[in-house]
Amino acid sequence: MQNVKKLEIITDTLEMKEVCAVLEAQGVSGYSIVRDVVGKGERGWQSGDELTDVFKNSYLLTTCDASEVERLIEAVRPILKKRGGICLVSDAQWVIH
Amino acid sequence: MQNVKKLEIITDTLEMKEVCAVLEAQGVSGYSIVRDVVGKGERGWQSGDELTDVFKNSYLLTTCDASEVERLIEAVRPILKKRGGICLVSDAQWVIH
Amino acid sequence: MQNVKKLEIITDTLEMKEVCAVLEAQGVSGYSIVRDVVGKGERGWQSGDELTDVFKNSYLLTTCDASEVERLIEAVRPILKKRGGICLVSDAQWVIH
Amino acid sequence: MNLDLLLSNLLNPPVLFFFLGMVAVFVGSDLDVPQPLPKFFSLYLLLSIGFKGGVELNHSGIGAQILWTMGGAIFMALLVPLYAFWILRRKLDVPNAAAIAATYGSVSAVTFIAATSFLSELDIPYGGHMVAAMALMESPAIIVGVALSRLGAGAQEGEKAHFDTKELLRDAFFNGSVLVLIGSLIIGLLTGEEGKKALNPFVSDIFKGMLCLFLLDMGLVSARRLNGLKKLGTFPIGFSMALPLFNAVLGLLVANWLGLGKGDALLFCVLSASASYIAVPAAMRLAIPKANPGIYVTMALALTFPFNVLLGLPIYLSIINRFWS
Amino acid sequence: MNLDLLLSNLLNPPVLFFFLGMVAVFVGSDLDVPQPLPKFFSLYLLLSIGFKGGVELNHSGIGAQILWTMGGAIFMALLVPLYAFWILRRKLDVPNAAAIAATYGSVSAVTFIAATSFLSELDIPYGGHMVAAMALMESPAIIVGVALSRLGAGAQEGEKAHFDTKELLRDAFFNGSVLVLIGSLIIGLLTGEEGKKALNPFVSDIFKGMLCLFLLDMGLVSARRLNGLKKLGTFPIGFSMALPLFNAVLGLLVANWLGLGKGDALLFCVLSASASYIAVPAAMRLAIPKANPGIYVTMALALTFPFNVLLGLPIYLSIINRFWS
Amino acid sequence: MNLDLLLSNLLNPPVLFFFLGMVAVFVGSDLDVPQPLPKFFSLYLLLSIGFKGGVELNHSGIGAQILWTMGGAIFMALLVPLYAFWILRRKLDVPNAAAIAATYGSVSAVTFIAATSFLSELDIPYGGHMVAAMALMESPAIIVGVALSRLGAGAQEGEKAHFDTKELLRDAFFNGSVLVLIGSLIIGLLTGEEGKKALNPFVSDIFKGMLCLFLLDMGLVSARRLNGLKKLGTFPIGFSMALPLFNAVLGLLVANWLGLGKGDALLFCVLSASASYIAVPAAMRLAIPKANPGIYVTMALALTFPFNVLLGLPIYLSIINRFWS
Ligand SMILES: Nc1ncnc2c1ncn2[C@@H]1O[C@H](COP(=O)(O)O)[C@@H](O)[C@H]1O
Ligand SMILES: Nc1ncnc2c1ncn2[C@@H]1O[C@H](COP(=O)(O)O)[C@@H](O)[C@H]1O
Ligand SMILES: Nc1ncnc2c1ncn2[C@@H]1O[C@H](COP(=O)(O)O)[C@@H](O)[C@H]1O
Ligand code: NA
Ligand code: NA
Ligand code: NA
Repeated sequence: MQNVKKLEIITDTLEMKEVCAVLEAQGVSGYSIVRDVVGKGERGWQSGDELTDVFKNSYLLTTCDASEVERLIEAVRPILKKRGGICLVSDAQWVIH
Repeated sequence: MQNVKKLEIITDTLEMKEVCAVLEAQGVSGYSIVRDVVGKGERGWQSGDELTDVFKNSYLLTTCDASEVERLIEAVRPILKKRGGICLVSDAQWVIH
Repeated sequence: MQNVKKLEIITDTLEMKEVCAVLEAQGVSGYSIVRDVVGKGERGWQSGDELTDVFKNSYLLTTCDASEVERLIEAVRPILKKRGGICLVSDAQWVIH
Repeated sequence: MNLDLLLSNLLNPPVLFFFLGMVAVFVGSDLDVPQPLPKFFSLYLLLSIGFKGGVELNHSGIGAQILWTMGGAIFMALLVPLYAFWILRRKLDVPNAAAIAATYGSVSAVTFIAATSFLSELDIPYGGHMVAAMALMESPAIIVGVALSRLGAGAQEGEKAHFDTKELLRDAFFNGSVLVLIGSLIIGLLTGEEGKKALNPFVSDIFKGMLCLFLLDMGLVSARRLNGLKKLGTFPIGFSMALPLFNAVLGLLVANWLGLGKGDALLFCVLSASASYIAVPAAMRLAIPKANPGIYVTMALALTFPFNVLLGLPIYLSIINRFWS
Repeated sequence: MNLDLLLSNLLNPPVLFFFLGMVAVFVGSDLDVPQPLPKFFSLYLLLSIGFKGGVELNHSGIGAQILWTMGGAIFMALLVPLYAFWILRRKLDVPNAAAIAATYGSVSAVTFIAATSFLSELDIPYGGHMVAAMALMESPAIIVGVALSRLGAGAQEGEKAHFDTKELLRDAFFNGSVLVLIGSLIIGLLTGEEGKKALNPFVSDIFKGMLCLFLLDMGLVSARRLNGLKKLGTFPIGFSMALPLFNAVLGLLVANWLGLGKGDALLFCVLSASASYIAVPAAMRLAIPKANPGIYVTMALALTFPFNVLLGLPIYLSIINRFWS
Repeated sequence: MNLDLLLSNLLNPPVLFFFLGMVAVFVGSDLDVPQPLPKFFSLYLLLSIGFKGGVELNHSGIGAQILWTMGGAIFMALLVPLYAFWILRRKLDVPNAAAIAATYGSVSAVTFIAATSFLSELDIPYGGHMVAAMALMESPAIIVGVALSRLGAGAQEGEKAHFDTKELLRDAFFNGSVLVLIGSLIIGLLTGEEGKKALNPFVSDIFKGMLCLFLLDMGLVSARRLNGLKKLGTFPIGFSMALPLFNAVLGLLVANWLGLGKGDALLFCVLSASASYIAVPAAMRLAIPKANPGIYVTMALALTFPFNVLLGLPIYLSIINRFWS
């Protein structure tokens, strides 16, 4: 197993397309997204029950090498600044197959 | 980045409303919920395929300061006792934006 | 709280039934699954928007004792080899209730 | 019992699609009706049956006879859980006995709908007010069930009791199904012939088809539940067949005493015999957490529902045919 | 204003189901219409209204009068956001003022549909080209709104502007609702009577019923939004009632000047008065992130929509009845 | 080939909605038909087509001619994958060749349905038993495809083979689509005229509309898949147009030899020409993991399906018109 950093990003569903674009621009090769996430934060309750996706979040999970973390974060931060949401970094081990 | 504790709670969808209430009563300002989670545990298979939400779980993710963990856990434990489910605590770093 | 290992597996929705079978054969008593996960990896974009579940992933979360990790991983690896996907291992604390 | 009735019941599309769903599970097919489609079908069915009932009520008007029927319905909804609980306590602990009792005190809308389509096939008329009767029978059992569990369990849950009560009453009287049913009924009552002209193609013409889709899913869901049976043991299994029969007979006595016509009598009887697997379980899950839904949902969904829809309807009707002049 | 009109509007099923949805939220029911069902209903409604409009257009043909109406529609869609912005700036910052202005410049398809069913109930004819007018009014306001926010905000976002523009134009002219509406319109126009024969049971007969389901959900959604009102303060609340009225009157003046018939005039007026809560918010969310959707969605959905559907329609029609000979 | 046929095919609503879906993707619209709506539409279509076929079979009865047609259908389903595999092996490895072969041996229900609506528009009659033929053609190709991959690959997967087989047969013969199709067919066969009266508004009147919604989504999905084409290279692209044509001609020869009428002949031909993108891919994904779904799904969905629906139907029919007296 190989040590990796796990990145978890939760932000607007509408913004996820841009998040992916930014990550891929940084050379991220793989990620997973859970599209329907509701939640609460500074901008209040994102109930996901509207007709638009305006009040819905998505959850993105990706992994990267410890050395890349900073770069990825800096790339994503402006989006979170503009849009809100969170980004968590934690340690994990990747099962090579 | 700032060190935080990551709380993950999985329990009955029907009970999530109370979990949120309890967490907010403890001053938790933000959390995310994935509504449709199926799974297996002591109480058997939660297939989520019924007409009611009786056999469905939800997943809640929130973060807090290391100092708050105990308090939050104690607040949530009674629900998990009554209802079943799990609560995981792990370390993470919060990207300030 | 008790120290546990957290296993996260993301692979084809169609393959999840086998993953569960394998884990249960290894004596795993509890796990949770998020059925609709889209994502990107070596095998390209899993958009989940097809009529079949062929291009859809699922996310499985389970916990085990540090001593069991190796055994579980070895059991799951062949599936990931055949099918693709990822398996992450990380540390967490289980709230006993 | 009359074989023609049995066949004419088994050989209509909705019931056959229910079979198809069960078969799909037995042969291990991947056939699935993913959420929220079942919720869509049941929303449609409740809206349609409620609206049509309201329109008929608008025509017939609300007379004494109808009010008596309502009274009888509530009476059954209160009575059934009481003696069900008393029987169940012989074998089960308080929470499970109370939850099951509530389940059987309440009603199954789809069983009711199957009964109406069974009647319309045999050209037996029935009154729109029976829909109102159904709506009235959904909630009381929930209250009775929880009260029984409280009394039986003593005050240990006392401190949370208050909050529960508020929540509970809301779940009992304002849960989704009750609200849509009563709401559509009132809307049908208000708009009458006008409204019927506007909505008839939607609530009537395609109704049978939507019912087929829903019963297809019911077949899947209840067949899946059947795997849970082994764990149940013989008592609950026998109970989930015997009680409906007993309730049905009692219901027929009341219906006869109320002087209901054949159609209304069958519906009244089916309401008494059926068990809830939507509204009540959701309420019990919150109000009686110690009760195991694997028991009360399985009994209502995997046994009582198929029993009523497949065998119950023709049985009850043949009884009516014998005793109604 | 005419009371009969008010009642005949409030007492038709779709509006009553909208009430039912609101009631469900007020009594704290768990009634829910989970996604993607609302998306299904709106997809169906857009497809049907578009297709039927196209078929009628195929019959009527496209004359000068119709082209003038289109022009008038676009004119309103460009004008409304301008003065709305000017008013809103008195109290709000640039981003929010611009987003709200765009919301009110665009249209609400469901309000339009409610108006058509209100008309057909009163047997007042209207032209299929009004659907085309609606389609044309969806997009321009988005462009105007964003332009206003750019001008107001100065060039600080300049560098990202270009990319935005491309995205923006696409969101404005090719967003799902516009595309389905225009696409179905063209398909109706191409297939005409033939197509109508094939699709009529689907797009006409069950239409009212699907509208009821959708309005049931609209009732739920907009009642939930009402909780957000307190935070809004009095100005936006007053604004979301006053502006529709003003837009309606202006719309009626234009309609009269264009010489539209009663039916078309009401639809034209409703288009001017209605605010978008689907297409525009999605676009604004991306184009004007600094604007708070909690304000512009709440105003359009929780106040302006109910206002138009419940009170607006009869009010506007009674004005027409007075001034149209 | 006959231009009128081409136009009368392209200018009917379902095909135009398929175009609309493709256009939406090309202009980068956010239009989306989220799951499980497509599953709902396909469930509805399978149920309706199956039920109607069963009812017609109930009328026509099952004669020798019909049994011969069934035989011919199975023959085609077994033959096509064999020579398809033989051709594909020239350029592709065993797993992919086998998976693609299976895909083309099986059928596309929607292509079949498009063909029926094409026929009914031209008032060309066809038999309900063709639905049964379709149902029979879904599964065999799956078995053949997997057998081919096993033989080609040798015994290296041997040890898992047994378990696979069980799973495989189930996926082949009891997968959701096959089960609903055959189940509804039997239900139609059993209930006959009675059942038709009950379900006709649902399975017939709104059928075309539901087909439009489903094809709208098919347009979206297959246009999205088109992006995958570049990676495919020229061989698969050419193959996914050439093979259907070849299969169609072969199918027509068999149909002619079987002495089928024009309508049945077209359907038989379309079944031979069409490729599966629902049942087979799901089975192949599990049975031949080494095969890349990005190839076989893209070929069937993004090329063969549109080819058959847009050009194939008129081409095949004009051939029939020439050679059938
Ligand atoms: N502390 C947190 N833990 C988990 N999710 C959060 C947290 N804070 C915010 N979120 C998620 O991020 C979304 C946007 O947050 P915000 O921008 O603060 O409104 C919320 O709707 C939540 O889904
Ligand atoms: N070890 C575990 N890992 C992940 N999820 C679990 C675990 N145990 C239980 N769960 C989840 O918690 C739900 C309720 O658990 P239980 O109360 O043990 O039946 C299960 O349906 C699972 O979704
Ligand atoms: N680095 C990663 N982080 C998160 N999810 C991943 C990662 N790599 C692959 N995945 C998920 O695993 C699925 C299959 O991966 P692959 O087999 O590499 O195509 C992808 O569709 C993603 O959902
Ligand atoms: Na009952
Ligand atoms: Na407007
Ligand atoms: Na074929």
